[in-house]
Amino acid sequence: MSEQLPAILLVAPLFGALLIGVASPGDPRRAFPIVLLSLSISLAATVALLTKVVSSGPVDYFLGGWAEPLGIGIQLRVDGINALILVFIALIGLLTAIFSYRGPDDGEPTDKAPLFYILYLLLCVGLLGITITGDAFNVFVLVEIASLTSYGLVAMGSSPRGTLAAFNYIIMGTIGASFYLLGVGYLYMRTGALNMAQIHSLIALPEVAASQTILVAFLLILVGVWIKMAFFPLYGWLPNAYTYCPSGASGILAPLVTKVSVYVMIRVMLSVFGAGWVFQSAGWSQTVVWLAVIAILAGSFIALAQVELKKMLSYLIVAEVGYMVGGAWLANHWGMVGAIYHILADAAMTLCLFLAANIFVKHAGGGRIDRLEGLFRRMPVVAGAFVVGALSMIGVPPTGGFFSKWYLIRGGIEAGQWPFVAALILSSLVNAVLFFRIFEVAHFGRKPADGHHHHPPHADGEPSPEQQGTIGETTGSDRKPRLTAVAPLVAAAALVLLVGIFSGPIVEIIRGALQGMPHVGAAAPLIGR
Amino acid sequence: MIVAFDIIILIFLVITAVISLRVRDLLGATMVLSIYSFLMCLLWAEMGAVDVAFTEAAVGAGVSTVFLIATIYHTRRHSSD
Amino acid sequence: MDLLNQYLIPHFNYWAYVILMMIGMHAMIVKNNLIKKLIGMSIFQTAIILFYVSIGVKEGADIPVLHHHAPEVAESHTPAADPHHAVDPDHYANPLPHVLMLTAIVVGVSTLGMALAISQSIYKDFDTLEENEILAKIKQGGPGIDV
Amino acid sequence: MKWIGLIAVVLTGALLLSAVGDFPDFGDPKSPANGGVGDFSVSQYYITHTEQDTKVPNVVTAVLADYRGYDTMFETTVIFIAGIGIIAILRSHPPGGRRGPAHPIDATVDGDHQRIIIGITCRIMIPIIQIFALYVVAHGHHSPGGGFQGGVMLGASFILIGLSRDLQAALARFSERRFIVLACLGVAIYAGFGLLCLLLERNFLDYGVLDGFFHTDPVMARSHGIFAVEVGVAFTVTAIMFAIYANLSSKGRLDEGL
Repeated sequence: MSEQLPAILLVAPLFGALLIGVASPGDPRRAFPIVLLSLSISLAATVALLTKVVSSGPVDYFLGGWAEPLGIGIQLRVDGINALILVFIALIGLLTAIFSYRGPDDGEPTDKAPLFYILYLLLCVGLLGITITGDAFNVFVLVEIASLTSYGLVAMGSSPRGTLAAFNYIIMGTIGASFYLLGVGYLYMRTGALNMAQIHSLIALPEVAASQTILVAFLLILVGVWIKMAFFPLYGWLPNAYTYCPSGASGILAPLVTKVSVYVMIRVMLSVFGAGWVFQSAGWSQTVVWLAVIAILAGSFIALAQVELKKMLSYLIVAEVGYMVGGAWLANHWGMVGAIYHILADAAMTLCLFLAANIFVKHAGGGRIDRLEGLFRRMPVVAGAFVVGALSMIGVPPTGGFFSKWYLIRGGIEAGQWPFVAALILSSLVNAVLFFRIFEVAHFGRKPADGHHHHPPHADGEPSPEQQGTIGETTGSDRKPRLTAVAPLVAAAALVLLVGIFSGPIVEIIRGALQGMPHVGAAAPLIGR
Repeated sequence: MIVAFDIIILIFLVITAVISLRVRDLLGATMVLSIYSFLMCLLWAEMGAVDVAFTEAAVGAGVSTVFLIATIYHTRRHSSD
Repeated sequence: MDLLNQYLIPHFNYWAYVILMMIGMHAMIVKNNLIKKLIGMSIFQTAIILFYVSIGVKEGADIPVLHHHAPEVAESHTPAADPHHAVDPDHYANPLPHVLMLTAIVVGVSTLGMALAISQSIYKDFDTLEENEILAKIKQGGPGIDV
Repeated sequence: MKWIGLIAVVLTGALLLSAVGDFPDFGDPKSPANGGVGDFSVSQYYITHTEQDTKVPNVVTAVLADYRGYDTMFETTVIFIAGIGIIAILRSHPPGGRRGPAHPIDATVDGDHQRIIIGITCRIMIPIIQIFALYVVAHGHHSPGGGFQGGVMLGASFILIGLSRDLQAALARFSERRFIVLACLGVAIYAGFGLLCLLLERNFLDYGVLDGFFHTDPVMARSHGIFAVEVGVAFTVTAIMFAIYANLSSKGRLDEGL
């Protein structure tokens, strides 16, 4: 059975979703165990697959048994890099599923909860499928699965702005996916192949490598995945979609969707075009690193201007995407390792922060940062987890965020990309300011005295008695957050720490996978020493 | 594949695409889009992609149009651009 | 004339697809009415399908459904004994782009349906489908909008 | 926004056109996509080997449901997601729960003469459409068509009931509970046949192993397997096409329709 693991980890959530549809449309209590069971099976399969990959090298799986000749069927390929990401997807999927025990909005169970679970499970299928596949066209199909479920999850919420955000998400997402599709078409036109390994071996031929079609294909795919991952100038769809969507949805969209798109970019760079082709001209990587610098700075500073907690975190995602794109384009070993490691670390810390933010927003009666007064004292466990996530975002040692920043900076120094190094450090400082502002409000229960908040309590159009009334109201409904919300959050915080503590073995797996990858030409610096 | 036929359909495709985006009456625009889809279907059939043409005839020219009309019926028929 | 012979004549399908795609994409980005954006999206997606189908065209080829040359002979041979069966690949259009595009059409209609449902939902909340009016209403705030 | 859009479009167009000169000639059977680079071509393999691998003359069907059947399974899932997503977004009553007030408008007693003509015409047409749709599903091995096309037509026949009479008449034949279950069932048939292969210790979707199940040889088993998954696709597509129409045409209330 162990050679069937790649199929099992995808089929379990798929069947879970179908079973919910058949068994219990309208009954969330019957749906939830199915979600839990199918994601647990999937998680067990990914962990088993990871141990197998670590012990005996990459695993290939041919759907339908069409292995010979290569490329007629669809191939799944698992190496160290995507085995790690698969584990994280299944784990985060499971944690957020527990978090949304009561359905999408973390409130009373609604009638639509089973539909939410169906979309949720299929989103997990899509993300797992994107990560595991070794076929360029198959990525498109699964990207569409992930996108359509995301549109549905974002639009399901009751917020009108969420619905509008979902519409913009559809428009941008369709342009992104279509660009990817077109890029694959250009590749197919020049190589006649869709299997990634096959395309890779054909691009190594000089007459194909020099062709303008391949260049345009690469640019199309790159722009397509940039739209999907909200890389800086193309991020417009992200902040509102993640801010106004149901809390259960934001718990899986924010940590995973952009990260999986980053993974697709790295996979395309390494396994389809090959590092030798991608980094053949230094001007390109220079340009992209500059774009990443702009993305980091813009994301951080726009985040600084936000007054809503979830929106601020959404802009931080935009900055973090800049880290990963920049790291991957440094064209050296540590940059690439840092980018891949940061996918994992960022997924963990974004999960932690969004889950905590969802609890805060629910109990504070609004998403504004200045409404968080005193919440740390009321919810010490949640506060602790939030602090762990925040410290990781800032880059404080035992957390995952520190190590990824460490590798990225090391890569930046080796590549001589000083602006990138400076942007990373500056962004850490901005994150520190951002989070200490929140700590101050939430812990000491008074508004920050610095210039970011120039609203004195009485001057923002809201009469003070009413404001006190709302505060009294929220303290009146001062229920403890449920165990099913706190437990996954604590697990997420533990994950952030574990990613940091076990950074050594994780980085070894990533380096081993990079060394095992077929490279051509000038890619020697990527493999490392 | 007949080149002259091809070119004529392609010209009509561009014309219908532009019309469907210029017409301010959304119902009219949907109808023109349906014509566009049908021309596309003809073009693909003529290029040998019969399965794709069949699907486009059923989905693009048929069901999509119904979906669009259903939405326009419940919202506003007039568009500002 | 040289330019015409080299670029335009052998590739006119590709020129047409780029023009259609740009028409659609322009509408998706610039149009104010949400339904118009979706019409643009349909045009955009079909243009990409046109591109793929154009890749698979072969001059003088038949549709990719194999002929039954001599059914009784074909049945008397086991498949293994008759490996090539005299099928000339140049006689049939390339089936692979067709398969891929069936998927793309289905994705297109799914996206369109989803987007239309979201449009109806937006209309319910904002009572309009013009983007500028919606944004104005969000800026004003109002009952239930500034969440 | 206008200028940004125009600039983005012009840039993309220029980028796309810059590669056109490098393309192989339109209709060239020896182009890389059609004839492959080097001595092997995937698409030529499909044309020359489909008959002996699967015994399906329609190469598109064989590639769709067998060689690249994994894609098609997810393609069916995409349709399924669209239907579920639209119900999740629009539906204002619990799915499977109570329906709107039942005052069926019968086309023939309505007194509206146009409705009589339309109603009777559709009454004659709908069975023909449905039979043709079933033919398209069943005959996908030998002619253009298959699960998707047949499913869309079958779904369209229910939409036609909804259009010509009213949504209640269509829902009486194809209720919400039924279409959700049928949609799930369709994907489950597809993935279930894949899983069956997996349980028989071959790879997922390797229908060749189902020869014992279909009482035939492995090659014919692939042909039968293709038919089975096409039926699954048709189920889902039928159900979801109607589900999307029913929700869009009644703003998610499933009461009157257009």
